[in-house]
Amino acid sequence: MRFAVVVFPGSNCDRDMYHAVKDVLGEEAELVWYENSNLADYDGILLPGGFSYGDYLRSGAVAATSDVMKQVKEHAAKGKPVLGVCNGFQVLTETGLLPGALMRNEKLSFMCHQEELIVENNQTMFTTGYTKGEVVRFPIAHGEGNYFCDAQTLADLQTNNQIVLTYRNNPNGSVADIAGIINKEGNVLGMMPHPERAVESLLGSDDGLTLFKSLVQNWRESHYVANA
Amino acid sequence: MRNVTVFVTLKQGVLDPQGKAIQESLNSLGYQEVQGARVGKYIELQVEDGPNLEARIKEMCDKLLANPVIEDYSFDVEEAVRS
Amino acid sequence: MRNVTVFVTLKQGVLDPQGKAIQESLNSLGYQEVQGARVGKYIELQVEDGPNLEARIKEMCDKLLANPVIEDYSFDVEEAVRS
Amino acid sequence: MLQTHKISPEQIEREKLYQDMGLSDQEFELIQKILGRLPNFTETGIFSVMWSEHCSYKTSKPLLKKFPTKAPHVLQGPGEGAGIIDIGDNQAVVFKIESHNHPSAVEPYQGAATGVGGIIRDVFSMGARPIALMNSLRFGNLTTDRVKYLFSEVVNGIAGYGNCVGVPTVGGEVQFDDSYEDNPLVNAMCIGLINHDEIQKGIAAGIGNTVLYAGAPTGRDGIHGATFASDDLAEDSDKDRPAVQVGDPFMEKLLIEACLEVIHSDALVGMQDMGAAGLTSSASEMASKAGTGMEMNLDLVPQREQNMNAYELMLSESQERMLMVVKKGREQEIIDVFEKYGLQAVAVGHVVEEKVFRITQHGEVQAEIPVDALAEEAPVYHMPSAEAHYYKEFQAMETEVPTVENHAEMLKQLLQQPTIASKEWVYDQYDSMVQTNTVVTPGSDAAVVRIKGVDKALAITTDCNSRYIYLDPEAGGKIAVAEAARNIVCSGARPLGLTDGLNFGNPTNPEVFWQMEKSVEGMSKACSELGTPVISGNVSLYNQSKGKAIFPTPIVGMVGLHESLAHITPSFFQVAGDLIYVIGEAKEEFGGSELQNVLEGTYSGKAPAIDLQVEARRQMKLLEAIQQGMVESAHDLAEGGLAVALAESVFNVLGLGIDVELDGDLTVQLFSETQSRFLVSVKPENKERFESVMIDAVQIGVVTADEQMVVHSNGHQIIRENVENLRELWKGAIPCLLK
Ligand SMILES: Nc1ncnc2c1ncn2[C@@H]1O[C@H](COP(=O)(O)OP(=O)(O)O)[C@@H](O)[C@H]1O
Ligand SMILES: [Mg+2]
Repeated sequence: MRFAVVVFPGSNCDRDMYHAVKDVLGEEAELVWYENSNLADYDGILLPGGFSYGDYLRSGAVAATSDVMKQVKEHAAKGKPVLGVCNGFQVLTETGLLPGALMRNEKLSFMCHQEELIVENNQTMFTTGYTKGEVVRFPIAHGEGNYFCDAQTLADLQTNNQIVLTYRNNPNGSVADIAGIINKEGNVLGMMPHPERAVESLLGSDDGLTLFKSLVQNWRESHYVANA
Repeated sequence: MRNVTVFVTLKQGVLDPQGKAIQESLNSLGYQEVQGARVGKYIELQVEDGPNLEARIKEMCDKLLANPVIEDYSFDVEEAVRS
Repeated sequence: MRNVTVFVTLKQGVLDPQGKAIQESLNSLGYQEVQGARVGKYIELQVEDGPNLEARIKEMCDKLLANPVIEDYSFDVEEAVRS
Repeated sequence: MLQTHKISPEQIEREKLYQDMGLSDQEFELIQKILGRLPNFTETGIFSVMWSEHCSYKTSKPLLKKFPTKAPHVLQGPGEGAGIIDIGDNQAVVFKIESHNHPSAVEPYQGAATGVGGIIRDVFSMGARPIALMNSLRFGNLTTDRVKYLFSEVVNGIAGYGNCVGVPTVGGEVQFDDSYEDNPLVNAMCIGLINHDEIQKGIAAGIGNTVLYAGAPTGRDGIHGATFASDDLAEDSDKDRPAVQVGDPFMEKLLIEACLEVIHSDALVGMQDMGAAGLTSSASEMASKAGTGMEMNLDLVPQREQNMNAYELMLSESQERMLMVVKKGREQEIIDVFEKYGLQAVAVGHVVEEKVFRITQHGEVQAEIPVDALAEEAPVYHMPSAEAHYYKEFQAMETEVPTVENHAEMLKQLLQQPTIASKEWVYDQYDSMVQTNTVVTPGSDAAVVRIKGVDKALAITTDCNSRYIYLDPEAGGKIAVAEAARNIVCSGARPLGLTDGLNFGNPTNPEVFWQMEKSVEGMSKACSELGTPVISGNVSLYNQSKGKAIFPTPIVGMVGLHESLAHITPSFFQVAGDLIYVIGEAKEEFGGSELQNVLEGTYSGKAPAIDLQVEARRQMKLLEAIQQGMVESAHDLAEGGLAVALAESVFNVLGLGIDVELDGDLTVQLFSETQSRFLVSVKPENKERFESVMIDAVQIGVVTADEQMVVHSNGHQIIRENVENLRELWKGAIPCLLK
């Protein structure tokens, strides 16, 4: 599977994402600078964490207006997978590919540590390797990860089973303990915790590896069927 | 040239932990009279005059300056004063 | 009850990376007419009326709401309207 | 702003305006001799910043000469942006520490943030990718609103900058003492990784080559910051306020990427960041090192504000700026790289043969100074030194064992002392994991960062117990280096070298100078004995206010190498059943201890003694035992002694407890701060092998599974505390003090 890791000015988890899919997972991956890029030839798009444009104004807001996000939208419209992690999640909500918004953490400060997450939906192309209700450990590292949406949107998310990951001990004030959500079509996943930081047990957890493996496996299967 | 000031505030009903923290700090500094605080953004733009100025500024707010999921905005346009 | 709005802005000459990013982003969205942007804070306080209201608000600004090293502030006081 | 163009050279001389800029009468005379005339306003400003302590090390230079700086593995010692040590496989580690004390006292968020930005630039200007940050902080006791504000905002500023640029903050230290009440210390250290063939130097070689300015435009930020950092902090620091710079970490992140791309071009000749004294110091130092001169046209310098004069442009400390020398005719290649990242890079001058620094603006020469006069020929002072008045008295004091009524209660009290308490409130705000190399995150003796692609990791620590140094600067200096090395060894690494951050009071006070002199001597001896050369450092003087100096605080930032990832060792107990050992005996040593602080609220007496040979031998043996795989965990004994070390060792793995038996005086056994001691856990099956290697290790107990910390002595149970309760006290102390 061929991945594009989109690099915005100020992205800083781009190399970590690249390392996870390329070196640890062994898939094809490229770092793609946001300008003059062509995403057409990639199977999956990864929007990494960091502080795109310094996160000035609102996190992810300026990156969301960039041309490359138009391509990401087209890619998503074709049903191809898009994963946004941390700042990538913020960019996805700002772009409107995912509902809601990420606000400043309830306790106002940035926080970085391992968190326990519950896999709420293991029927997405990103999560089939987990069992429903499984508790996994991923690092978080954010100052604005407090997921907010209005009551109607929350009800929709719940009805459509779009809440993929929740926090066991909500660290940031997110509505309904939400750590990660997927779009209705099931191909755009956004999450605050960092699966790419959880792919080697040497660094404390390899629970994130299952997420990438699920994606690759599901892609291979669907691709095999499609091509057959 | 025009001076445009844009006010971006959190929507009613959206929690504002920063405002809450400010209120608590003010109270604990002895300003008990402060009953509420909300924090927004105040953006000053210098914009060249042109047709549809107001409409364009509205567009800027919708596209970038405010996030309609959580924020409201308003703006003022003034003639820039040379100092 | 009074509605107090406090405007906190960066002092002249103090670097405002946030304003710069906003200006560049607006320009690249096609709003070439934007020649400058600066970002400040807009704080709405609900304050119980009392003697020395203005003086006390000034104190709050000096002590907490603005950082006099790099910021200036101003404020407006209004009668709160029941909505 | 000053109407500088109206101030004539004669007026500067007559009204002694140079004094306001920090130059002495003698220095002003020397300038006239060098120039053969009176300096104009801009030139006077240039001399004043270049001859400030911050840039010239004029009072500390004679002391710094004492540090051992050479070893076969040192590729670059002090003198460049940062020092470099070889770690094999064509790789090297680059590091340096820097202070931002005065700016942080005035505007803590920006002061700390720009301190981080500055030290990162020092490292990537060598061509290295910054891979880790550390910070060493000192504040007054958390009793006043002002101190709490300073502490929170400094941490906030470090987080704000470090998190955004994507360099993990992997560790550091924070200590609290009244002597830092008005003078907080904010020292930041950056560690980078480089391939040998990528090493850049800040030199302006090649006559006719072009000088490029890259990064943020120049504004009126921090004008006279360097001299401001070299003066007593005035009681009313308000008037210094315009001198505060504001940082833009987003711009810095782009600069890192652009500079690390540009080093692969052979069009680049030299590169240096604009740190203290901005354009002036970077340009003149680059020329001086190359034995050349430089001409610069200020009209070409990107400017953020209007009508900036030469003085302001030359002295501005605007952040996120770099100066490069590029081969003539190849400028565009370099400019293109910066443009890709949305950064400005413009030609502002060129290298000339004549060893002169010539600045023009509006078609007029604004300054013309011999290059070496600014850098190498800056005055050097040999300050008078006098033994501190308290020293003899302290040395003569009898060693007494303090009376502790209830050892369990004392342990609880110690765990809540802010200097000992958990620093989680601090490091949770730092992204300690970005770059996915952090094997040991903050909370252990040393941080550990692996190097991708090889079976190696780096151990990093900062340390300085200034109470010991205050009581006895020489012994304290030795201890600071030894303790840093102990932390590195406990993690399973071999110490490679160190960077020093010398923070002291006013050096014109002979007692302060004596503290500097003695502590540097002590540090140097320890460096030699432990094989850890000094490869870079920083000096921050005049840390005093209202006539009271801070405790002498020479911070040690040390880096070590794990020769295999298999050697990485945790600092806390792992599983029930492991045996607990203490290496080294406790003596009656309480001078400068945390126990003394709790009981007396002050420090007196002798600092703990240290025998560097014993220290070196124990460290070597412990490392050997770790490398042979016999050690499950290792922790050094520091503030609060064995009792605190034991408690800290059961906090990390939930469910563990300990059961130990101690003989002798319990106050001494539990709380003495005798040096060169370690707490180690070992699997029962490795008992014999371990004891044969570590002959001075004594088994004191076992790790249990009952979540109780139990201490027996002579058949009595002295302490029995629920670990969960102790952990809560320890973790909650700092958040509670900040409320
Ligand atoms: N300012 C700080 N920034 C990051 N980590 C810190 C800071 N202060 C303390 N820590 C972390 O807390 C732990 C305990 O620090 P400290 O008590 O100074 O350790 P030690 O005495 O072993 O040197 C260390 O892992 C250290 O890295
Ligand atoms: Mg230690």
